[in-house]
Amino acid sequence: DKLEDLREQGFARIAIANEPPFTSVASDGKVSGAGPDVAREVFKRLGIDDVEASISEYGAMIPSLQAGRVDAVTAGLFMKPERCAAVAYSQPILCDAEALLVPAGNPKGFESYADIAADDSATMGAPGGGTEEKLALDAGVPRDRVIVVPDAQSGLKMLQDGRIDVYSLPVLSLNDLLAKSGDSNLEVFAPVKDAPVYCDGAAFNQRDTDLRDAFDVELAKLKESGEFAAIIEPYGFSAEAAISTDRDTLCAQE
Amino acid sequence: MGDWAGYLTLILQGAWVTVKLTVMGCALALVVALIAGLGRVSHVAVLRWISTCYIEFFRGTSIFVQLFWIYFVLPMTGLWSPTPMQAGVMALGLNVGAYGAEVVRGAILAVPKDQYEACTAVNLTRYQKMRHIILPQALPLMLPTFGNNAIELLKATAVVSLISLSDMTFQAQIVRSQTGNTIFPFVTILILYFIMSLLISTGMRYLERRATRGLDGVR
Amino acid sequence: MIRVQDLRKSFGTLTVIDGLNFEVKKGEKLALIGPSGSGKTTILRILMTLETISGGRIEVAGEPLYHMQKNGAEVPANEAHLHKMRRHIGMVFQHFNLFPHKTVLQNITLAPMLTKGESRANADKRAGELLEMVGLSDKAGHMPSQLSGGQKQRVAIARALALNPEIMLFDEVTSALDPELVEEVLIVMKRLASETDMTMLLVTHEMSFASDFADRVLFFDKGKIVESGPPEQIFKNPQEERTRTFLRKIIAAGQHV
Amino acid sequence: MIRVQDLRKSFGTLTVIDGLNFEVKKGEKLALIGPSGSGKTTILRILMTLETISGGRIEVAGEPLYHMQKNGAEVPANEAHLHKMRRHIGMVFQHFNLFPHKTVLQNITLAPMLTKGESRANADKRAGELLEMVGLSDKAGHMPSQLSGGQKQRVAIARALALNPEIMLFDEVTSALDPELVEEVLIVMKRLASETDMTMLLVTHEMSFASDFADRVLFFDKGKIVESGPPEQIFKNPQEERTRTFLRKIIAAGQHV
Amino acid sequence: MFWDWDFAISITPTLLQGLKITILATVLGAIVAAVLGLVFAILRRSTNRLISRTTGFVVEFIRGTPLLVQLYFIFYILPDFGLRLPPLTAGVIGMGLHYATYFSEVYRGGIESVARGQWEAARAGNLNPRQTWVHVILPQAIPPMIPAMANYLLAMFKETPLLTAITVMEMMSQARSVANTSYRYVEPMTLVGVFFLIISIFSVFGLRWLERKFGGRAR
Ligand SMILES: Nc1ncnc2c1ncn2[C@@H]1O[C@H](COP(=O)(O)OP(=O)(O)OP(=O)(O)O)[C@@H](O)[C@H]1O
Ligand SMILES: Nc1ncnc2c1ncn2[C@@H]1O[C@H](COP(=O)(O)OP(=O)(O)OP(=O)(O)O)[C@@H](O)[C@H]1O
Ligand SMILES: [Mg+2]
Ligand SMILES: [Mg+2]
Repeated sequence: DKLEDLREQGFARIAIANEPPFTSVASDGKVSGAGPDVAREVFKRLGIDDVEASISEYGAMIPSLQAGRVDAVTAGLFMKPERCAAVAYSQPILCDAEALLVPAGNPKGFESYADIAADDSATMGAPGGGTEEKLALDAGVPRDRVIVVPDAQSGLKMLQDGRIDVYSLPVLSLNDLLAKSGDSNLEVFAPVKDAPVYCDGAAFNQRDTDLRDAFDVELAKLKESGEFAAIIEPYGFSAEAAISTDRDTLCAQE
Repeated sequence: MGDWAGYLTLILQGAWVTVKLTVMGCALALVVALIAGLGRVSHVAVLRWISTCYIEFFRGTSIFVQLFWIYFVLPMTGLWSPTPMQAGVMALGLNVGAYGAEVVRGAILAVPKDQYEACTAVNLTRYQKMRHIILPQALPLMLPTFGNNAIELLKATAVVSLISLSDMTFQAQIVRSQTGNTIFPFVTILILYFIMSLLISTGMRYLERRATRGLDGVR
Repeated sequence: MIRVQDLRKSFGTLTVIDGLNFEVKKGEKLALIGPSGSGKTTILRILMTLETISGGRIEVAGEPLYHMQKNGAEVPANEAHLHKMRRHIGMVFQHFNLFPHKTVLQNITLAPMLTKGESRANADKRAGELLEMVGLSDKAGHMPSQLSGGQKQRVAIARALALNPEIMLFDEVTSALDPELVEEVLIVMKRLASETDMTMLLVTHEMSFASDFADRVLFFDKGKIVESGPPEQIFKNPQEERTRTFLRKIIAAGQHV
Repeated sequence: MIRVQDLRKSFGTLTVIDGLNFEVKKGEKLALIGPSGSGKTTILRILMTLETISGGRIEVAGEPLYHMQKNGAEVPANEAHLHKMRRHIGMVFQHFNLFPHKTVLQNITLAPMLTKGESRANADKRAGELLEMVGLSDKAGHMPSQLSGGQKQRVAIARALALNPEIMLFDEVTSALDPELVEEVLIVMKRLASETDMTMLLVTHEMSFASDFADRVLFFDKGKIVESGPPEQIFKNPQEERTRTFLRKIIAAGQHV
Repeated sequence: MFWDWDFAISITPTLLQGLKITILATVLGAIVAAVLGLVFAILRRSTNRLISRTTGFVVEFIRGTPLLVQLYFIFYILPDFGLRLPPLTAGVIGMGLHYATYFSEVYRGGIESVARGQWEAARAGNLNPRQTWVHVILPQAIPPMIPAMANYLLAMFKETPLLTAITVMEMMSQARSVANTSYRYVEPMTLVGVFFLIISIFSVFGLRWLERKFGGRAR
C-alpha cells in the first residue's frame, strides 16, 4: 500500500515547477509557495512528516509521475480532460485565471486569444505544454505564431526585447513576474476573455488512487477548518474559488 | 532583488552537483571506453560486434534522447529506476564513453605494428602483450583526447537540467526566475564552467607529462 | 632443425612465395640474399609466426609449425600450439623494435619472467651476462631513446637471446644503422655465430658480411631459391645468370664481397 | 662560386658549426664526408637558406647570401634578397620530397612556371629533356606514389635541374634507397658530374662514389673541417688520425673505397 | 499501452518539419564554423603575441563553456546591449562560434600534417609564400581535414536540440511540444531518436567513405 510505504519512508517526493507564486525558492534554497505548502500540510496530516520537492519543467512532470520518479505533482498543473485521463487528480487546490502580459496601454488591444488569432502579425509567447499554448491554438492562433518559451523569465525578456507581442500565463504568475521585473513599460491584462478559470490539484499516478483518496480526505478537512485559506491567500490565491468547484466539473471543462 | 550571497550559494550547490556529475561521469566513461575500445580490437568477433553496436548507437543518437530514455523510458520497462543523478551519470558516461572507446582503439592501433611483432617474437601471450607493452604505450596517446573528452562531458552536464537535476545551469535558471536577473547567474556559471575546464586541462597536461616521462624522443 | 616443404604465401592476389623447399640443419648458419621484394623478410616472418601461410608445411625441431595433431588428423595450428612452437625461435628486427617504455634491462628480462616464469633475480643475472656479451653492461638502466642505433640493435640481440631459442632469425639487422655504427653490431653477430651452436638465418644486403658469417648462402628471387651453396661458390663462382646480374649491380653500387 | 667565412650555427645551446671556412670554385665537384651528426646536412641546408645562420658570412656568386646592402651598410637579408639568391642554387633531398599531389611532369614544371614565368609549352619541353636524361621519359604522367625509390630520386634530380641552378646540393641522395636501386641514381649523378660544369656539393656515406664523383673531398667532424684534399689523398693516404679511424670503421662495415 | 503506431504516424509530419529546421541550422552553423575556424587558426598563428594570445584565450573560453549557456547569453543578454537576433540566426551564430573553436584545431592539424620536407622543397624550388600555400601546402592539407570536419558536422547535428532553449522549433522542440500536448512521450522521443540514428548511420557510412578517400584521421 502506497500510503503505508510513504509513512514508513517518512517523506513523499513531489514535483514542483519553477514558477512563483505557485512555488518559490528562497535564497537559502528552501522551497515554499502555495502548492508545496498545501502539500506539505496535507501529507503531514497523513502521517508523512516531510516532502522532498524537486523542481521540474512542465513537460517533465507527467512523465516523472508515470515513471514513478515522484509521488505527486503540486505545481499549478491545471486540470484538463487530457490530463485527467493521464493522471489521478485530487480535489482542486489552487485556482487561477489566464492573463496576458502586454506593453503598457495594451497598444494592440488584446483581450482574448481570439484577438491574437485575428492579428496576422502578432506573436504570442507561452510555456511549452502549458494551458495557454493549448487555448491559443484552439482559438485559431497558428502554430508558428505561438512561440514556445522555455521559462517565465525568458518570456518576460522576449516581450521586453520586442520579440513577442504578448506573453500569457496565469494571473498570479504574471503579477509576480511583473513585480519582480519592476518594468513600468508593461502591464498585465486579466482575466483573458472567453478563457475558463482553471484549478490545479495534486496529481498522482493512476495506480495510486488510494493515496489520492486519502489525500482528498485530509484536504477537505483543511478546507473546512479555514487553515487552507490561511496557507494560500497570502500568496494571492482565492480559497473560495477552489472550495466552490470540484474535480469532476473541472475535468469535464474543455 | 535580494540576497546575492544566498543565491550565489545556490549556484555553488549546483556547481557541486556539476562537479559530481563530471567526476562520476568521467569515471564511468573511462571504464566503458577501455572495455569497449579493447572490445573493438578483440580477436573475438562477437565482442567486436557488441562494442561496435554500443559505440555506433551512443555516438549516433543525441545525448538528450539517451538521457530521456534512461530517465523516463527505462523505469517504465520495470527494470530499473535510476535517480536523476544515476541517470545523468549513466547518460554522460555511456555517451562520452562511446567516443572514448574510439580513442582507445585509435591509440591501440597507433602503437606501431613493430611492437606487436616484437611481442610475438618474444612469445608473450595476448594478455601479456596488452598489459605490458601495448596499453602502457597507448596511454600517453589517449590522454590528450581524453582531456578533451572530459571537457566535453563537463559541458554536457548542462543538459541534465532538462531532467530536473539541479546542476549549475539549472540553479542559474532558478536564480534567474526568482530574482528576475539574467546577467548575474549566467555570467557566474560561465566563469565557473571555464574554471572547471581549465582545471581539467591542467590536470591532464600534468598526467601527460608523467605518462610520457622517459619516453621523450620516441615519437 | 627446419624443414620447409612446398611453402606458399600470397598477399591477396600477389603470390610472394611459391612452392619453396629447403632444410636447415641444427647449428647451421644460413644467409638469405636476393633483390628487394624477393621474399626474404617474408620467410623469416613466417618462421616467426608473424604471418599465416597460404599452403605447404613447415617443421621446426621435428614438429609441424603451422599444423597440429587433433584426433589423429592434422589441422591448422591454434594460438596455444603456436605459443609452444615459438619457444624454439627468436628474431631480431631491422628496426630493433625495442619496447620504448622499458629500460634496457627490462627489455631483456620481461619475456623470460613472463613466459618462462623466471625469478627476477635469475632474469637479471642472465640479462647482465648478455649485456656483457654485447658490450653494454653500463647501459642497463638506460631507456632505449638514450641509445644510439647500434646500441639499440645490440640490446635487441640480447633480448632475443634471453629466451635461449634454438633458432635465431636476423632480418637486415644493420641496414637501419649509420655506417659508422654497423661495425659494432657485426662484431657481436660474428662472435655469436662462432661461439654458439644456435641455428641462425640471416637476411642481409651486406655481401661481405654474409660471406664471413654463413655456412651456406641461399640466393632468392621472386619467392624462389635460384641458387644455394657455400659463400665461396655463390659469390666467386655463381652458376646462374640471375645471381651474376644481382652481384654485379651490388658491386657497382659500392660494395665488395 | 661559394665562399664561407667564419660560419657559425647553433640550435639552441648546441653549436653544430663553429667557425667554418671554405671556398668552392665554379664547376668544382665537392664531396662532404664525415660521421653522423658532424653537420654535413646543416651546411647544405644553410646554403639552401632552409636555416638561419648564427654568425659569419657566406658569399654565393659574388654576392652575400645572408646579408644585403642597405644605405651603404650590410644588414641581414630580407625575404626578397633570399628569393633572388636562391636562383643560383638547387637541392636534392635524402627523402626526395616530391610533391605527392602532382604528377612527375608537374613536379618538374611547377617551379619554372611559377618562379620564372615560363610558358607551359617551354616548361614541358625542358621537362621532357630532363626526364630523358634521367631515363624516365615514360613516367611523365605518373604520380610519385607509383614510382620506386630510385625513380623518385631521379625525378627529384630532374626537378632541381629544371631551374638551371649554377650550384647543386645533394644530401645523401641514395641513403634512403634499396641497395639495388642505388646504382641507377649514381649513374645519373655521374653523368651529370661529367657532362655539366655546374658546381656541385655532395654529402654521402658511399665512399667509393665520393671518390669517383668528386674533385675534392672535405672530411668533417663536429662541425669543423678536419682534412680536405683530392679523393686519392683522403682515402688512400689520410693525414689525420680522426680520418683514418673513420675510414677504418667504414671499411670494416663492408664498404670499399 | 506502450507504443501506439497510429499516433506515431500522425506526428511524423510535424517531426519532419522540425527535422528541416534541424538540418538548416546544422548546415548554416557549419559554414559559420568553417569560416570563423579558419580566422581563429590564422589569428592564432599570428606572430603578434597580443593577437595570438588573445585569440587563444577566447578560443579556450568558448570551448571550455557549454553551448547551452552561450546560447542563453546570445539570445537573452545581447539584446541588453542592443543586439537582437532572430532565434535561428542566434542559434546559427552560437553553434558556429562554438564549433569554430574545434574547426580551428582541425585546420591547425591539417596544416601541420603536411611534411616539413614539402615546405623545404617549395623553398628549394624558390616558390614565394603565396605560391607555397596555394600550390603545395593547402592541396595536401585540406583532404586529411575533411573527415574530421564531417565528424564535427555530425556532432553539431546532434546538438541542435539545445536550440529549444532559444525558441527555435527544431525537431526536438517539435517532439516536446507534441509530447506536452498529448501526454505521450515514448513515441515522439523514440521517433526523434530513430531519426537521429538513421541520419547518423548514413553519415557514418559517408564518413567512412570520406576517410577512405582522403585517408585522414578521425576525431
Ligand atoms: N603485408 C603485406 N601485404 C602485401 N604485400 C606484402 C606484404 N608484405 C610483403 N609484401 C610483398 O611481398 C613481397 C616480398 O616482400 P619481402 O619484404 O619479403 O621482400 P624482401 O626480400 O625482404 O625485400 P627487401 O630486401 O626490400 O627487404 C614484396 O613484393 C612486398 O611488396
Ligand atoms: N633542427 C634542429 N634542431 C636541433 N638540432 C639539430 C637540428 N638539425 C640538426 N641538429 C643537430 O645538429 C647536428 C648536426 O646535424 P646534421 O644533420 O647536419 O648532421 P649530418 O652530418 O648531416 O649527420 P648524418 O650523417 O646523420 O646525416 C646533430 O647533432 C643534430 O642533432
Ligand atoms: Mg626485407
Ligand atoms: Mg645528414
